[in-house]
Amino acid sequence: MIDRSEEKDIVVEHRFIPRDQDIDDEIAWAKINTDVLQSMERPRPLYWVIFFASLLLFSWGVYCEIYQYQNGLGVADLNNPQVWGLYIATFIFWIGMSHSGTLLSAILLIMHADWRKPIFRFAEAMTTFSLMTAGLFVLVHLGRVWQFYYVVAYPNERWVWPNFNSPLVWDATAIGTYLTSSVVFLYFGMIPDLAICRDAASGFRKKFYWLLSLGWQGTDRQWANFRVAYLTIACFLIPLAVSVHSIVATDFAVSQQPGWHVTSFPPYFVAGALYSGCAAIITLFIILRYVFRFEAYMTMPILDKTCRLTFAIAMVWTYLNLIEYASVWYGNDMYAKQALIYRATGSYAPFWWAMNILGSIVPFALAFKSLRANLKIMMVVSLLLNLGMWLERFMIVTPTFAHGYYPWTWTNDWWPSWVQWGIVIGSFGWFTMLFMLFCKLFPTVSMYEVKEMVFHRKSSRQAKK
Amino acid sequence: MNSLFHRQCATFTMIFFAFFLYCATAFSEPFVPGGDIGSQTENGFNSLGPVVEQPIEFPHNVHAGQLGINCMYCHTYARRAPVAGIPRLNKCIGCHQWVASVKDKPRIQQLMEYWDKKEAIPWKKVHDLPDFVRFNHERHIQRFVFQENRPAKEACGYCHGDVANMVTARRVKALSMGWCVSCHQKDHPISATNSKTTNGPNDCWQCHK
Amino acid sequence: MSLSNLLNNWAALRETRPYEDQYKNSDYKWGMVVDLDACTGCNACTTACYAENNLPVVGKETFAKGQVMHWLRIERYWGDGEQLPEFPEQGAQFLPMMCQQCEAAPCEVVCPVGATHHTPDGLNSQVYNRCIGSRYCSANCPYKVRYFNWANYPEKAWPNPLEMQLNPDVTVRTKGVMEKCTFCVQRLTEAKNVARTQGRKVADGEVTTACAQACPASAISFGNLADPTSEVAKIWKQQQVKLAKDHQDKEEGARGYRIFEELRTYPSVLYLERVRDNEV
Amino acid sequence: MSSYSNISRRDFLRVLGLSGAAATLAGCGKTSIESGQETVQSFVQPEDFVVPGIGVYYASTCTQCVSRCGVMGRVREGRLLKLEGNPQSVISRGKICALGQATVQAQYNPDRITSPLMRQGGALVPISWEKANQILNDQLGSASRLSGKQIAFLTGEVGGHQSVLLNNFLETFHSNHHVVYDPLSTAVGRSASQVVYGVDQPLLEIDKARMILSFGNDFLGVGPSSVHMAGQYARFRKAPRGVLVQIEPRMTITGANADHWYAIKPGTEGVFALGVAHALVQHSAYSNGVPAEVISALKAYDKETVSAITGVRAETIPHLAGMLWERSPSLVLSGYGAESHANGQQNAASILLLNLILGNQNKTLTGQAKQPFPQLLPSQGSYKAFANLNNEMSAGNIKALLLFDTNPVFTSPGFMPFAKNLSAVPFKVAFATQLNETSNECDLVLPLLSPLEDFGTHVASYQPQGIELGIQQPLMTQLYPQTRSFGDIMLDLLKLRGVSEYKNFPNYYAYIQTALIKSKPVFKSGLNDQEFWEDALSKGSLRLDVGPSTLSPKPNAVSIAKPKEEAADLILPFHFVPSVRADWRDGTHTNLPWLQESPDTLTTVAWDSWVEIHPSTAEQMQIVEGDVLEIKSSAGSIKAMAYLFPGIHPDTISMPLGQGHTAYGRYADGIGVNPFKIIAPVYDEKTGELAMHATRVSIRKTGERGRLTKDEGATNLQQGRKLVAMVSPDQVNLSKEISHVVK
Repeated sequence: MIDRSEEKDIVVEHRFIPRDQDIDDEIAWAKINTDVLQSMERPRPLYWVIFFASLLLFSWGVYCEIYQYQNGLGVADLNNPQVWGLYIATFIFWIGMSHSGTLLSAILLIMHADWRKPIFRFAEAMTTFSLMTAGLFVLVHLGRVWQFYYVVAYPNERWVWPNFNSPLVWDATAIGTYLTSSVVFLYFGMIPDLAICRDAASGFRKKFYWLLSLGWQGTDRQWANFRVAYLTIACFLIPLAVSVHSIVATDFAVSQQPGWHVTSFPPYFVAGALYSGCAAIITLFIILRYVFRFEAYMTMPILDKTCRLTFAIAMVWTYLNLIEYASVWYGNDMYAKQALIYRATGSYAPFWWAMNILGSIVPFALAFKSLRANLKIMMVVSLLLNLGMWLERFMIVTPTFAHGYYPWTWTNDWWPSWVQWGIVIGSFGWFTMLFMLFCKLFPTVSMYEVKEMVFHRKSSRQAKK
Repeated sequence: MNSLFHRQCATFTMIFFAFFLYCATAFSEPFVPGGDIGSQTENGFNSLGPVVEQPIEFPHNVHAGQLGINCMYCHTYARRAPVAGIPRLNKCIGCHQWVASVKDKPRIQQLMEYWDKKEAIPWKKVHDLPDFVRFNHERHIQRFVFQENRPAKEACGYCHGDVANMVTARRVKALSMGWCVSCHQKDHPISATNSKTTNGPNDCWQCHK
Repeated sequence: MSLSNLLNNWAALRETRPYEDQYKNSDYKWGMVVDLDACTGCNACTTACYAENNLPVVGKETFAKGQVMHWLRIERYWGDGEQLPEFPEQGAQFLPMMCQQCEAAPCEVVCPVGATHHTPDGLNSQVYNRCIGSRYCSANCPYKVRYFNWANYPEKAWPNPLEMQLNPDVTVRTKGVMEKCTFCVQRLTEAKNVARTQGRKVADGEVTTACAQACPASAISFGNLADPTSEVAKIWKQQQVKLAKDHQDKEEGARGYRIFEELRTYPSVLYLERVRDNEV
Repeated sequence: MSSYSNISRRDFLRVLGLSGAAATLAGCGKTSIESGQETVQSFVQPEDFVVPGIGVYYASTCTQCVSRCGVMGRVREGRLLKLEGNPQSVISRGKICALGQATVQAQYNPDRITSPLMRQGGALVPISWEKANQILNDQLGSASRLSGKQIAFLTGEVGGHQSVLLNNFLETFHSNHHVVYDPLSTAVGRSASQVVYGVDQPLLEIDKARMILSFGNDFLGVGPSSVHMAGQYARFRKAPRGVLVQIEPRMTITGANADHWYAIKPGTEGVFALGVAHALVQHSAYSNGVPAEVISALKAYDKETVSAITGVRAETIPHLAGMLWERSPSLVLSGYGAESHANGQQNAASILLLNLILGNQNKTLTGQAKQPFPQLLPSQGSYKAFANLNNEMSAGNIKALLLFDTNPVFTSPGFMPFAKNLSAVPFKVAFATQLNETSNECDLVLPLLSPLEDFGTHVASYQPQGIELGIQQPLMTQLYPQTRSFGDIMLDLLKLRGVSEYKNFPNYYAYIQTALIKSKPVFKSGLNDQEFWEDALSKGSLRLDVGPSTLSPKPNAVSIAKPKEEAADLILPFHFVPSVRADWRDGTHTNLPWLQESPDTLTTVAWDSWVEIHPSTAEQMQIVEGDVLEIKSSAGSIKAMAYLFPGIHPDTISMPLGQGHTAYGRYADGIGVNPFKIIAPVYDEKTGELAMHATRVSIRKTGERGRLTKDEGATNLQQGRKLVAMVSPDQVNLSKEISHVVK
């Protein structure tokens, strides 16, 4: 256990990091190991409280799903125009979340932005878990989930293919690939750290890490292979990440609904995905930094960079959003225009305005250095941004169905039933649960990369001298 | 221990390759499901369908086998209706009231009882397709018996097996979708005289209802 | 199932738009004409549809949720603008709306498992047992005429002996599958079967849909567009509506139109404009 | 008791019926390949045309309403699957309405009674037929001392040989106390056309008219032969296109199809008609042939006065007159709406007077063909007779009451204590297929075959073309062995009464067979008796092609009073117009799930009652859709949700009849409310019939708000889309079109 008596001076500890440095390059490698490994030690009671709370949420979601499975989707109060409801909205939300990890670990890796190193690990974990959550929503929303394998193209007794024209088949393929490769990427990147854990751990834990670390010894040969493989997977992952959310976008862009039939949807979705992902990273950054005392690694300058990155993406998203409105407004598609006006003035208008304010106005908080330096404000802001992003997905699905081509089926007062809410909330429980497990089983900060970072910083500083 | 890491890698790669190879072969060559069933039956009979208890143990081997009566003499609806149907009771009586030799056989006694009660015999279905399937005997009989002049035994037998050697009928073919499609994709001559061939319809609504 | 098979049909798979004289050489292309001037909105067609196609009666609560299953619904509009008139002085505007059996159906392309596809007769099929219930087709249908089994309706819809009314030629749909108007395909199949045994094509008027057969004002007529001598084909020709065009250039006096033609769905249902005297 | 074993077809029906039950369980979503689970269809010795998997059609006659359409039923594996119109019947011309379709559900209704029921300790308990016959014998047998007015038979509009047997049965008690109660009886209209034309119901040749001016006549909805008239209407719309103008306080289906629809104050239709008449007789072409006193009496009806009374714009009157002038022959119809007021007959007469002035008689308005079977005509109902019966019951003069095909406890107005009087009657027998509010109160309930299991003969009171004697025959074997044909029971009763001439009829089937074969000469058929009978069965009807008779109208029979404006009622400001749905009628059919599920065409509401109120009125009273309103009349009050309905006069509110059942099976019970119960005791001055549309009510918001079960979405407008395109006749060339209306 960690001695809690030194808390005060830990809190002000970032004082001695020079402003221009992301991390204190004098920090000892051994300290890095101990600091990170302590995060994996026996959890505090609060941990269990939160853990079981999220477990409870998750099991409530499971109950709702079983109830819906038995009685049919009718209990979700979906109906003829409103065929998708919250399930698809939340599905997009989680897919979006998943893009942060790839951004930090793969894209920034290629761009040699080494400030990513202390924070990309948990971002990747986030990617994996949110993808798993998103996958669940695909299944949850199916009418006959026990037949989901019809979508997969495999040699079968019925002699029929899936319909390769359908974006859903693309979805299934892309998400499947993305999930596997991000799991591989996450695991692969952890191998050296797992070896460290193996050496530090004892008892059955030792066995566990011994198995996972695949006999990593840190020989030059291993490092060489490792680097190549890691880079390869990273390069493989980047186009995948972009394609996945573009495909999710095509689910809508390919279809006919007024308001969906927009060419700018794929970039719009990708931007939105990175946006919500970064917001989520900020949230978790602050939480982990506080909970695990990672002030030495998740330093303010890194948060600052992350926030600036987020702000940039937010602006891109805002731009694409405005483009979408403008193209509808100045275009002569009467149906799409009606749909847009309905969103801004109809019964879902409050959500629409909230979405636009949270998505495009609130991020300006990230533009101010003073605010960026304030953890509490950043926490609130990041949560607001994610709320905004969820509302965006809600606005894409529900009002479109409520005000489609066919006036006879227009609905003004559709609202999801408790079953839908239950499953959505359950998914958050599920995500939190997985993430908390991860924090205790695996190092949330990549030790070897931090060491590299420290080493590089130090050597370059000495070179400057 | 030292070199474990690479071998592990190698193993992974090999597994991946094996999978891709499997897919490649599987997808390029049509996957033909077993013409003779195993898994399709609920209580897994390896080559024959389950034995069905019929109200009267009707000896196909006698009628179709020894006597060589044409299938469609009794299953008369097959050529003009979607279902082949069971012969109406008076058809059985029509013959058996004259067949003195077997009059006192227990089966015939049963038959006569039904006739006296003017009660239809509750025969059990042996080849019972799912309710969403629309199979039309008429079309197949018209095509293969009347146009291609195949013997009824062969035409019927393709799906119903060698009934002439069974007592009560048993299901011997898969009757699964792939099994139907595998035949529908073959080319069949449109008639005995004409060399032109067509394959069966591949439109879903031909068989799904 | 084989790759070659798939590649051979790839072109057909990507062909999503009808072309001139597409059905010139095929035996059947089923089409419909609805005369909105004759339609009195009496609901006979909808009830006939319930009787013919095993449509479940869902009951009050489910109906209130908007989960009703009428494949053919009679819509009633009070005006064409966005402003409700004080009195509907030209009467109500009735519209029998069923699946339009589009030639370029938005539902077909998006179904992940190909449960809805285009038949050689130009119908827009729905294979219940293949459907996994993603509801993408319904989301993409501009007419919103696809209905989803939100619950296991057969459980409650036909308490004994009501189930004796069920039509054996039509599947009873269970929980989680999409369904829609089929132009009474079971009748068409039967008619085609009879005709084929007699070595001929289905004659005009030999087969019709349940709604057309019931309609007391004969507002609905149904037939084979591939046969130029059939009644519907004549009406389409006389109304100068071409199946494969997304906008029609007609001369004065013709009142045929298709709904949402500009969306390039190429529906197979032709509506005849409702004639109302403005001077009255 | 009643076995039809002598006909071979009945045999096959029964055998199929047996295995039919097994077959039904199939087809319900079995998704795997099975062996030995289900039984095969198998027959003993069916007819040759019976092939498994192929449906066979049998002709019969629909008994759901008075039209008596010829229908045919698709039978497969011994079960009736669907009803279609019978092309050989001139009444239905191969078409069928929603109500007719739903007969199948009356047949398979899960709430049918399957054995005789007897009241024991307040509850109805099943008993055997022996017991039931025993009771009947004790009460009504030859030993019975009942006579004359002590016994009464209360029925709906029963006709054919059923009514013949029924009346013969009553005669054995020296009683003619057969009371027919039809809550929506057209007695006023009939009497009016008696006054003007000397016939009950003239023949409407809608398709011949070039203009129809209809005062609340819902001939497309609840007309005397709505399916036939829908066909005529379709032809009327083809070139040369006729114009339909509807004038009524609340839009009916017919009004919804009008070229122009005018909202008018309820009860002032006659005044408006006289206004038009006044405008017409200005022209010499019309004035001659019209008696002078009529013309002089019309003087008072100048358009301003009329407009002031009716609330229709004054310029409308000359406009319509002008149209009638140029579009001849025209047809002016008076409808239930105009007739069910205190001045109902007056209204109807003045409306019909227009036809005389326009000279439509024998052009678009002729007499029906001469009826060779007057005894088979359905006996017409009248409220007066029913009220008398009720008084007799309260006086305790009725010792035995037999009820058939009517539900007075539900349909009698609230101010009439019929239920109370009924319970006071010592012996009450109900003949019913299903329990309802009335049969629930009876001492003995006899289970009947459904109309689709029974034989019968029908002569519609409105014969659109020639004479058609509809023959009703079973479309499948009876579902429940304990149920019996009404005819059979009547025969048994007659035998109990010891009437000799019925001894040699084993059952109702034999009776009508003999009766019809006896009537063969009328049809000048060359066939022998058996052929004649088989032919009739296969066609489903016997036809007699006779032309319409000519009308000889009596213009001066119409008395024209001075126009007077009715005083506004401050306590009960609103007119209450109960609307009749074509497929619910008086509520006899709300137990059929299809009819509950099919949304009302004008409001798209299903599974409920609703209050139609004009948007402007609603705005004044701050009422929005779903507000629960309390409708209060002098007779009582009911609550229902509001529906904003533009097709109604602002001073008027309307509710559909037929809902609000309490004991009519799972599909009707607890759905909506029953407006019959707030009808006020206002009667037609001339005929004494209850004026259904003359009730005045007040509205109160209860403060509760619900959600109406309706099909329409957030809008009832096309929102600029081209869904129902409208075009004016001069823009289209109808004469060039290929008409696809069945002739």
